[in-house]
Amino acid sequence: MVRDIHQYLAEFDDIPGTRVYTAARARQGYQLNQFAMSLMKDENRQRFRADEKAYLDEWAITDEQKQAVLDRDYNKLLDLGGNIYFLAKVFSTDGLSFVQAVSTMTGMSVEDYQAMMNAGGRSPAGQRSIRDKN
Amino acid sequence: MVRDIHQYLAEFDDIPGTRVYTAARARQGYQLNQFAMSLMKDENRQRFRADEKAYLDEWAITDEQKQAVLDRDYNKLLDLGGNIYFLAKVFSTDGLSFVQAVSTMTGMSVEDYQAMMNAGGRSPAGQRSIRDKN
Amino acid sequence: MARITHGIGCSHIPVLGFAFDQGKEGEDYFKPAFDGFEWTRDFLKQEKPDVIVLVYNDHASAFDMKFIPTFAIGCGETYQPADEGFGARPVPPVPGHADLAWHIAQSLILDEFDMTIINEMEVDHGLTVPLSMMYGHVDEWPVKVIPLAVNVVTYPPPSGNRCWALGEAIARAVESFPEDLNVQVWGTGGLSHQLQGPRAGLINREWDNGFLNRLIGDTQELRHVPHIEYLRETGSEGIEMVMWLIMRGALGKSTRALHRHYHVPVSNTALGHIVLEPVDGSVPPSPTLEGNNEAAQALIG
Amino acid sequence: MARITHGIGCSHIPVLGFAFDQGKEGEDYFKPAFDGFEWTRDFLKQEKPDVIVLVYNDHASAFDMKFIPTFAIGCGETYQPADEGFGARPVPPVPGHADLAWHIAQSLILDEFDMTIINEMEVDHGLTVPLSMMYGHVDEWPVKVIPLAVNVVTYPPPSGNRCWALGEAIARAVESFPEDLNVQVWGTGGLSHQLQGPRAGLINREWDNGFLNRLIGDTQELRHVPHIEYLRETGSEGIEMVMWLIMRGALGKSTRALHRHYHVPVSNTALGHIVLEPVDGSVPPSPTLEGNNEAAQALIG
Ligand SMILES: [Fe+3]
Ligand SMILES: [Fe+3]
Repeated sequence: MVRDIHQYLAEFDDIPGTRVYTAARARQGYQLNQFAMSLMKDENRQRFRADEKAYLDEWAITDEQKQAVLDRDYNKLLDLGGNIYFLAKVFSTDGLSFVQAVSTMTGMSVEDYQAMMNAGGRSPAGQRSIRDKN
Repeated sequence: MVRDIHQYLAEFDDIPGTRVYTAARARQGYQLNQFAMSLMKDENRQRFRADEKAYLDEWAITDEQKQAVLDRDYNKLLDLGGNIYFLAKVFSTDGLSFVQAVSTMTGMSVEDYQAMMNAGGRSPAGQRSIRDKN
Repeated sequence: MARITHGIGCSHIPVLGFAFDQGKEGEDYFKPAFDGFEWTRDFLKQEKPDVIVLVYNDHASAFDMKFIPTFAIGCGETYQPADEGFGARPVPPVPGHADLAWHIAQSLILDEFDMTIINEMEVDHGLTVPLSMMYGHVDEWPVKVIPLAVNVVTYPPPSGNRCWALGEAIARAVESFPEDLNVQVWGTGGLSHQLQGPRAGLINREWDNGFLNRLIGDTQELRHVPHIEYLRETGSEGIEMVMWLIMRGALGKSTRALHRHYHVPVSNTALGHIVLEPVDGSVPPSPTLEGNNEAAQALIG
Repeated sequence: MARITHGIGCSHIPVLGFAFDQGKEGEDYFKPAFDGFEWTRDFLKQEKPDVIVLVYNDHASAFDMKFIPTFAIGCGETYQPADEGFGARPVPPVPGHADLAWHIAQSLILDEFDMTIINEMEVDHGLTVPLSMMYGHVDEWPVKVIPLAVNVVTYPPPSGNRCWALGEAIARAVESFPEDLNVQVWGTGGLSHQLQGPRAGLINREWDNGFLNRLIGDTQELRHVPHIEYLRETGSEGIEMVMWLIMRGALGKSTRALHRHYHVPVSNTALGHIVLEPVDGSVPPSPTLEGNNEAAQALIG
């Protein structure tokens, strides 16, 4: 029984390999996500492509966040408050598909990841709860 | 007993000397109110003051609405979908106070209106309902 | 009188938009996905709905982090497709139905739903991909659309119960619109998928099909599925399924399925699609107190 | 644990902002208005609240017609005063309390309020004039503010009942915040005034005072006052009084008045101001079903 927002949120940390986009993450990643969203405009994409570092320096984001963008380290970006729908503007700018970008977060090659999906996807067995190991 | 939005809205037409800012008015006055709101920026106020007609022509508003702005005919502007909080940006640009601007809608001089307010304001007696004459 | 004739649920997978826009519907990989919509394309040609209340979520396109509305209803005249990072989809602008949209928006607020009214916005794949799947290649959309955007990105999204109740309130609103209109409600997003982190790629065929099952008939079990269950069982983006409950709630007491389709894989996502018809479309009366009537007052003691 | 210690209601009349900014508080016309806040200024100096949940409406400043949120809660770090057509008021930026604001926002959504979360916005006289009245001339505000903006411009605004219920949900949210904070809820706007049309200038001293009376004690009558009554009795802008009901709802079962002030005229408006203390601050338990608990399920049969 969920009594308040604390109890509601507490369970989110029990999901293996998953960051739920809570207020805490939304606050940490606010400017990072706003940066990503700016890439919806073609002129911004062109400026970003021309000099990624210079474009990133226009935003009030941390050096760690900047480096993670430069590295296209999406797991790191999630840890630093990025949200995947915002970050999608970055990998779309790179011309990557969702499958290509998403696979980089799983530790699998694109081919292996694609093969897993073609075989029906990742099974939820053992992936539901860290605590309950189910 | 209010069964739906039609019944809810129908009563609004029964209030003497009052236009309630319903969806119908909001739709009619959409661009007019957006124009008014643009005057929150000083650069826009300066451009508007320099050539009111030219500034108005940049907006997708009707000729009738433009003329009513030029005339500062606030009752007309309300009839054409203006909302008083948006229109306030116009009379603030003119340097008018709420009392000065509001008085122009009542058919009273500023002095008479101010005197009425100082004496306790307009009585609601006879001003509640057209139908019930109370 | 306007009436809700059918409800449609379907995923809104971006890669199907690409495939569609590049004429790849017939390729081996995509064919099974598109084939599942053939029945529905024929059905819509016969049904010719006038308006779709299209429930979807914005994927960081119209709304950035500056403001995050839980429920936003589009009351505008037309909506342009958004540029999501690779140019806007080459599909026609989406025509709104401002009369019905404003009527619904006002009715919902009287019913104590705290709507955000939107007059101008761009719409992303969440809205345009389902339209492409159902209507195919068109020069203009043969239907008007009322976008209903739900926050399922920043936590918490609305509860399943709140979504279902919103659907019921939409049904009451449509019923009180005087014009004779054939209105459908579409719920989009899902089914199971996770686009982020080491667990990405999760698909739960069994849970998804149980979800589809529970949209049919008169069970209201899905009202009570908590967010954590979607997250654990269907992946972080599986939460989008709460939007289908708005569609289901709008169909009233009981439904039957006219068409159903489930396919894995499409990109990272399980594709689900269902066409539902109300059997008994009745919904509870409005609990609103604005009217200050006795029955309503009794409700709050 | 955070706790709601007091509620304050007060008008937010723009001309008092001008008078304040130009040092005219002592002029004959303005003195009676400002004098009514003296008690409260002393009270606040003793009370030193940490945070104010400040309920107000935006007057076409932060929100234009593109989007109209019914309930918007500010979760940002700081808010700049808006330029309402004559330059921004020369008052300090308003510091937010993002931790508590996000906590309340999330709690409200779990409680099935369909909040719009705002991270960046400017705040107009609706928010800054009450702060000036209560805190006087300051280099920085000695309190943090959570802006809660209510749509009372485009019809329909939320019902009185919905506003009261939102206050109750805010009380539940504050109670579950672990930090020890003295929190006040302020409701602003009103009292009777009409700024438009031939009926402009309407003031209803009797109705206004009946309204103030019904904020005190344990009556919940004000929940059921329909919008049309505000419009007929108190002028078109008197509808702003529904915002006071959020403050009143947050104070729970019963209240007493510590200070009360009513003055006509200020500009076009009847100035009302009241300081309330909870006598029994209890509020009903959350009706939310997100937790999927049995009691909650029983509610929907
Ligand atoms: Fe989606
Ligand atoms: Fe106001």
